[in-house]
Amino acid sequence: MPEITLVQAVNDALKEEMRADDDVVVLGEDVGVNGGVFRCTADLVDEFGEERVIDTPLSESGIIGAAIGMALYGLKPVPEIQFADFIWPAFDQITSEMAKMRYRSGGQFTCPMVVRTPYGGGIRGGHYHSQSPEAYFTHTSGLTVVVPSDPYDAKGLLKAAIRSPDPVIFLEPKRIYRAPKQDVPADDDYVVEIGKAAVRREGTDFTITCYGAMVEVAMKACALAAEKGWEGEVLDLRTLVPLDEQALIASVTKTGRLVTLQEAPKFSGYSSELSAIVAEKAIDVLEAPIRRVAGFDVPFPFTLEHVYMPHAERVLKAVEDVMTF
Amino acid sequence: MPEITLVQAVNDALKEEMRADDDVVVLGEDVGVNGGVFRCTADLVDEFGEERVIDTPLSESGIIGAAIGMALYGLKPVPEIQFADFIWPAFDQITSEMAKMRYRSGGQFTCPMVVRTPYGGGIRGGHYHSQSPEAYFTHTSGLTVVVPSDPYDAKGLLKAAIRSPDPVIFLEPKRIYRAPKQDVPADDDYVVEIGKAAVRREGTDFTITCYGAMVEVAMKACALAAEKGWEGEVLDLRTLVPLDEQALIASVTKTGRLVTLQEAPKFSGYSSELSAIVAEKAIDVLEAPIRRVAGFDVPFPFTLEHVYMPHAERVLKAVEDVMTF
Amino acid sequence: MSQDLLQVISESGKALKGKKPGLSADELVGMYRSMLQTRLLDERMINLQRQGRIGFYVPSTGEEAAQVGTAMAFEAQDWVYPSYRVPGLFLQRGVPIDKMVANCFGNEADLCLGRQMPVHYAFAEQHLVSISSPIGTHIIQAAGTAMAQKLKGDDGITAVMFGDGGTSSNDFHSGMNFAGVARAPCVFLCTNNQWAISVPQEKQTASETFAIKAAAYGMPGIRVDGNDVLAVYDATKKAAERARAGDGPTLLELLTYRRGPHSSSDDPTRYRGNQADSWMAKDPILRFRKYLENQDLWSEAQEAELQTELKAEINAAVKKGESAPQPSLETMFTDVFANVPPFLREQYEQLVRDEGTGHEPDPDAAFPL
Amino acid sequence: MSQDLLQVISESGKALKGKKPGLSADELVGMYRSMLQTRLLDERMINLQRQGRIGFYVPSTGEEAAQVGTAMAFEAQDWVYPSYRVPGLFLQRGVPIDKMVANCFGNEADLCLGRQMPVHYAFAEQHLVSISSPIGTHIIQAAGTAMAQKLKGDDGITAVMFGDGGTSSNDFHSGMNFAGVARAPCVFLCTNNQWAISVPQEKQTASETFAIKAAAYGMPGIRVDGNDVLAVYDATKKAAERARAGDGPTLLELLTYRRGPHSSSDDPTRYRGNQADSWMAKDPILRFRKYLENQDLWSEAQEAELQTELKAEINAAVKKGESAPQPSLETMFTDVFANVPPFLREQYEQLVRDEGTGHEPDPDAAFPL
Ligand SMILES: Cc1ncc(C[n+]2csc(CCOP(=O)(O)OP(=O)(O)O)c2C)c(N)n1
Ligand SMILES: Cc1ncc(C[n+]2csc(CCOP(=O)(O)OP(=O)(O)O)c2C)c(N)n1
Ligand SMILES: [Mg+2]
Ligand SMILES: [Mg+2]
Repeated sequence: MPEITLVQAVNDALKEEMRADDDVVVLGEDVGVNGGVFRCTADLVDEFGEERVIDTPLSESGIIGAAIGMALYGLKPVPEIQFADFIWPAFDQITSEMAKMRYRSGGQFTCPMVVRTPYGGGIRGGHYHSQSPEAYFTHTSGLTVVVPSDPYDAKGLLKAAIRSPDPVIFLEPKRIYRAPKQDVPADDDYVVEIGKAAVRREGTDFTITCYGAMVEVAMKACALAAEKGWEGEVLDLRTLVPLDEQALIASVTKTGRLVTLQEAPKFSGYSSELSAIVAEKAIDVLEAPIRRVAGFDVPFPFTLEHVYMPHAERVLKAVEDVMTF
Repeated sequence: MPEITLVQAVNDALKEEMRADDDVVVLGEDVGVNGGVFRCTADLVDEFGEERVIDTPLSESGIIGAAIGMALYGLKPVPEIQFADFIWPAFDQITSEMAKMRYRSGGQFTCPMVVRTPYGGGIRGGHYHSQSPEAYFTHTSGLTVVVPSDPYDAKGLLKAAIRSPDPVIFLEPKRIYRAPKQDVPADDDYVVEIGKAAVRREGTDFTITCYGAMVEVAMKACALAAEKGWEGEVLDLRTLVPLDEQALIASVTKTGRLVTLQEAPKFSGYSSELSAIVAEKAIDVLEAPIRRVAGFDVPFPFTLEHVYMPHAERVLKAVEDVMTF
Repeated sequence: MSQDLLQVISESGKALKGKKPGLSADELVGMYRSMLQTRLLDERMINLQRQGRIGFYVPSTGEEAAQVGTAMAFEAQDWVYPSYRVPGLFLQRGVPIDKMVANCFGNEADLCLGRQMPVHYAFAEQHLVSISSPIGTHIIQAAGTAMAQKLKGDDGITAVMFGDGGTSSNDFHSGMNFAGVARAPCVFLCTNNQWAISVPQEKQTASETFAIKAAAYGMPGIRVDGNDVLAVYDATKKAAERARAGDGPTLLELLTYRRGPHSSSDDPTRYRGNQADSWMAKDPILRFRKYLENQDLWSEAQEAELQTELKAEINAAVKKGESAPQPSLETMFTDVFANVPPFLREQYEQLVRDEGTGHEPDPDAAFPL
Repeated sequence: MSQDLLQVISESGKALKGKKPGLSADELVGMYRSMLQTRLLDERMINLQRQGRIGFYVPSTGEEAAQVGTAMAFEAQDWVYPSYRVPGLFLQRGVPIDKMVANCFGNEADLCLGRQMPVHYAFAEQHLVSISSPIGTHIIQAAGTAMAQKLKGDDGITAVMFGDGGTSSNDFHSGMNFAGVARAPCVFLCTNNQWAISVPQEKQTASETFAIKAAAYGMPGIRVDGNDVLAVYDATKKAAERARAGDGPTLLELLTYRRGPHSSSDDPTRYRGNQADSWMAKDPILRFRKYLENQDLWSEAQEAELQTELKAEINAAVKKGESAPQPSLETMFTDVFANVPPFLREQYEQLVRDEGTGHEPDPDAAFPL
């Protein structure tokens, strides 16, 4: 198995699916000869031509709207939004159209497509190259929302997403686009099932939920906690919708303590849903309050990014809170 | 004090503020001679002229974007989005621009403006004339989010919103636009403070959080519960951001049981934040799981709307759950 | 707004010199049939709405030529993105009228399973794409479908219908721009009925005409008398042929007038006087009927017979539509995803457990716009 | 793309027959100063970026005429919405260079308090509105400001700068449309540098020129040689006067070329050969310098002196910018709202309690685009 980065994993997944299925097309800004500003679509235009790897005009609603029209006709478009922060002009197409098409037409028209976009902080991108918008999508009925945390999953989940009959929002944690490398199957049939969380570290004392670039942070925090004699379980959600609720409840039932971790601002964030589910369905197993570690409720800053971003020591504080409650 | 509807309360608030301050302007689709499709801006154009009551082209990003440009220059625009379901084309202007302007410019430029829009179900409007989008806004740092539940508050809160130095999303529950009427002060100085919840019914056994048209439903549910000997407290949040957290914690501390109520789909909805706050800060006062009553996680239906919408009997079931846990 | 209008029939129903319809007698009569059917359906549905038997309706009286003339220009394999104000396009394209009526009742026979408001049709079999309420969103989707047709080397083209108000939408801009750059086989059909609810065209745009907007996207823009069904057909056919030949997209402006209210919830007397009256005389159905009569293709007797037939058909459809039951409770939870995921199944099961399946409709609810 | 280009100076720096700049010698030399200052600042900042001393930069080499010529045409009371590629506009409009450099360091002296990436300036004193990254959003805001100026009866006008790529954005469409309908005093300035990152203008639009897009909004569109600072000034001044006189908006296309990379993160060799080379000869600064020399307004000695002066000024600004401390921790929580609400105060206090205030910058972080 080749050792590759997350960028390469995305690129490989696209190549394999495009080879296997002529209906798969890629479109977006700078995805053609430039190969994407992060190189996720590198070389695709050479192999598949300008008809299937389309450099579009500068319009996100255009990209998603055109992709919807393609999907309705039977193609499987994989549009790229250059940065998740620029997805808002397309939000109407996503929420009003893509997400509701199957439902509103009684299943007559469907939108099998994957909206890929790099998201998250850690690259000194300031307000508009750093945001984590997952909560907006997870509240939108009809969308599948996937966030890989390493090259292995990125490839397998993207391939599964492209084969899905439903529209998928595929959020790529750009902070870990290039590191660390990982062995990833080169097998065409290799996919990672959508809707299943992964236990990245087993533990008995507390659970940390996380996804994307925060998985690494959670792992580090658990290493620090272990020094204090507390064994944490790290649950990488991987798919935010549909959530692997069973895995969540099982882990919290086992540990009795929950810390949720996300980069996005805290208020009304995705992790609040996890708290709500546990408070609704498993409150009796809790031995401590549910602590949330998240971005602050401010626009993503530039110079103070390193303060903004959740880091292992901050997570450890939360772990201490729940362990010493 | 005159007895008026919520529509009239909005209209009165606009008139009073426009009389008091020449910088207040109204813009949107059909707000002029037509007086708004719900009549909220009726007669304004007669009194204030076409320059201050502007019928715009059919573009929501245009309406909000132009309003931002006016606000930056010193006006106090009150744009209307005809239905909240049509706000998405403007979502980029709202999240990327309006919400972040003060922060990103170091306070040099600000957007004092109020985005008014009717929201919510109960009028047989189907997918696109019924949705409750509050969660998308409450997750966006920089936005104040206000939802009145009766004419009295509608007028007082809208006047306060127009005087606020910050951008406000003002969601008007269209189901109760015309009923019931209420005595509302005609006094120019009358405002209702933003950021304060109201206890609509005192109770000792459980708390229901709600806002907008759901307040009425919560009240009915409490009446039903009272027949069973359970006294509910109804907390009308009124302002979703900044949340009156003290009032929430105080009520739950008093009752020990929480049912959250919203029309919007449940998953990643606003009420999940309430659960998360309580599970983080007041879990030890809870005597039962936190039950959420909300819309189902499907696009808003047409024929089956009456099944979709939370009603008092459904809330009562949740109350039974927490009372008999 | 200036610029010449393309016409084939004079306003008094005479064939204009040198203009040929290029259609057989049967085809011409068929088009007349669809136009009349549209008008009668309109009248009946508005009536039902006033009686509270359906919740909402969008009349299109006076705009029938723009609907039927365009529809006639497309082939079976073509894809069409309709607007909410084109029932005649559906009828001319062969959609069974009872299926349209079922949609207005939102019953279990509605192909959309009562999930949307009336007139938000979707008919996959006829390649008539699902209508939604947000204005303009389908314009860029049409461009995408046309790009897909080109990419696949298929013979079909795509057409999209929208109003004067729709040209202000974001997706008009991206749709026109994407199609222009891709030279996609797409026909953009702007029905300029001069109003967007209460907003007149002068407040919608300062451009001289709507057709001229094509220049911004490197495609031809043509202004057509939208009350002349043969002019509409002719211009649309040429644009469709141009697209099919690989020569790229075209924008047509079909000039007409919205004679009725915007919808069953609208009261146009609030914002315009009796301007509509002057357009009564320009009725597209009357004009076409006179033309057919002038060509000896139509008679008073035929008219009477057709009216009777069409009304009976509509009556039958209404009867059927009104008596059909509402969609089952499960349909609220299916089709959100291809398969119902566990969390939705749980919501459904809890609902049935707590409340049973016998939810009666709410008689008080009514759509206010 | 066809259509004539407006010029005042020939490509070889000669005054074209019958064209007068309408500016004093001091003003002309002042413009030259701003152009050179822009170029030198550019070179220095790119250098700093390469050395890792600032995180990001957007060069504008070759586009100085479009920045300075436009800026010269506005009055102090006018409002300008800049793009991220117009440092010369800031300089010509009187923004202190050390304030711009402070922004690039994101230090506590930055008026934006280090909250945005470099070059995302905001200078309220000069009515230079806050720049954000999303392309096009400011175009409709400019229309709104112009509408406000008209409504208040103020003398000012509004100008807005954007690129060829920006014309595809939603907010270009609404901005042009709103301003057209309102006859707002707005000047739309499209710097067509022929590229949007790697996307060439032919893939951006099929329209014949960018100027022609004005027709879709009922306003004049004029194509200008964007490397001719006096042509840019002349056209902008006329458009501004037209707006000020109440005659409505104008669209100008300023044709130039993006000679460098899109930004410090971009490698243009990936998508274009050495096309840029042919534009080296058309350098706007050289062209204007030749013109000034031809008019006996400039000499080799003056040039040397000015270069020395400007470099020293930049050096001083960099020194000051680099040594200033980063913004305080509180600044992360202020200005979200006019007043810090309790829940943000709580977040701040918890942060200080748990982690203190001594957060050192992360040396590994770098902006990849
Ligand atoms: C995005 C959006 N904004 C507002 C509305 C409300 N609305 C429904 S129809 C309409 C006017 C449309 O006018 P036009 O495009 O000319 O079509 P017409 O109704 O005249 O056929 C408006 C404003 C909507 N449906 N979608
Ligand atoms: C809405 C949005 N989409 C994508 C981007 C990424 N992006 C930054 S600059 C740029 C190209 C802009 O080209 P143009 O408007 O011609 O201006 P130029 O850079 O040439 O000055 C792109 C695609 C963005 N900033 N905003
Ligand atoms: Mg219209
Ligand atoms: Mg450019």
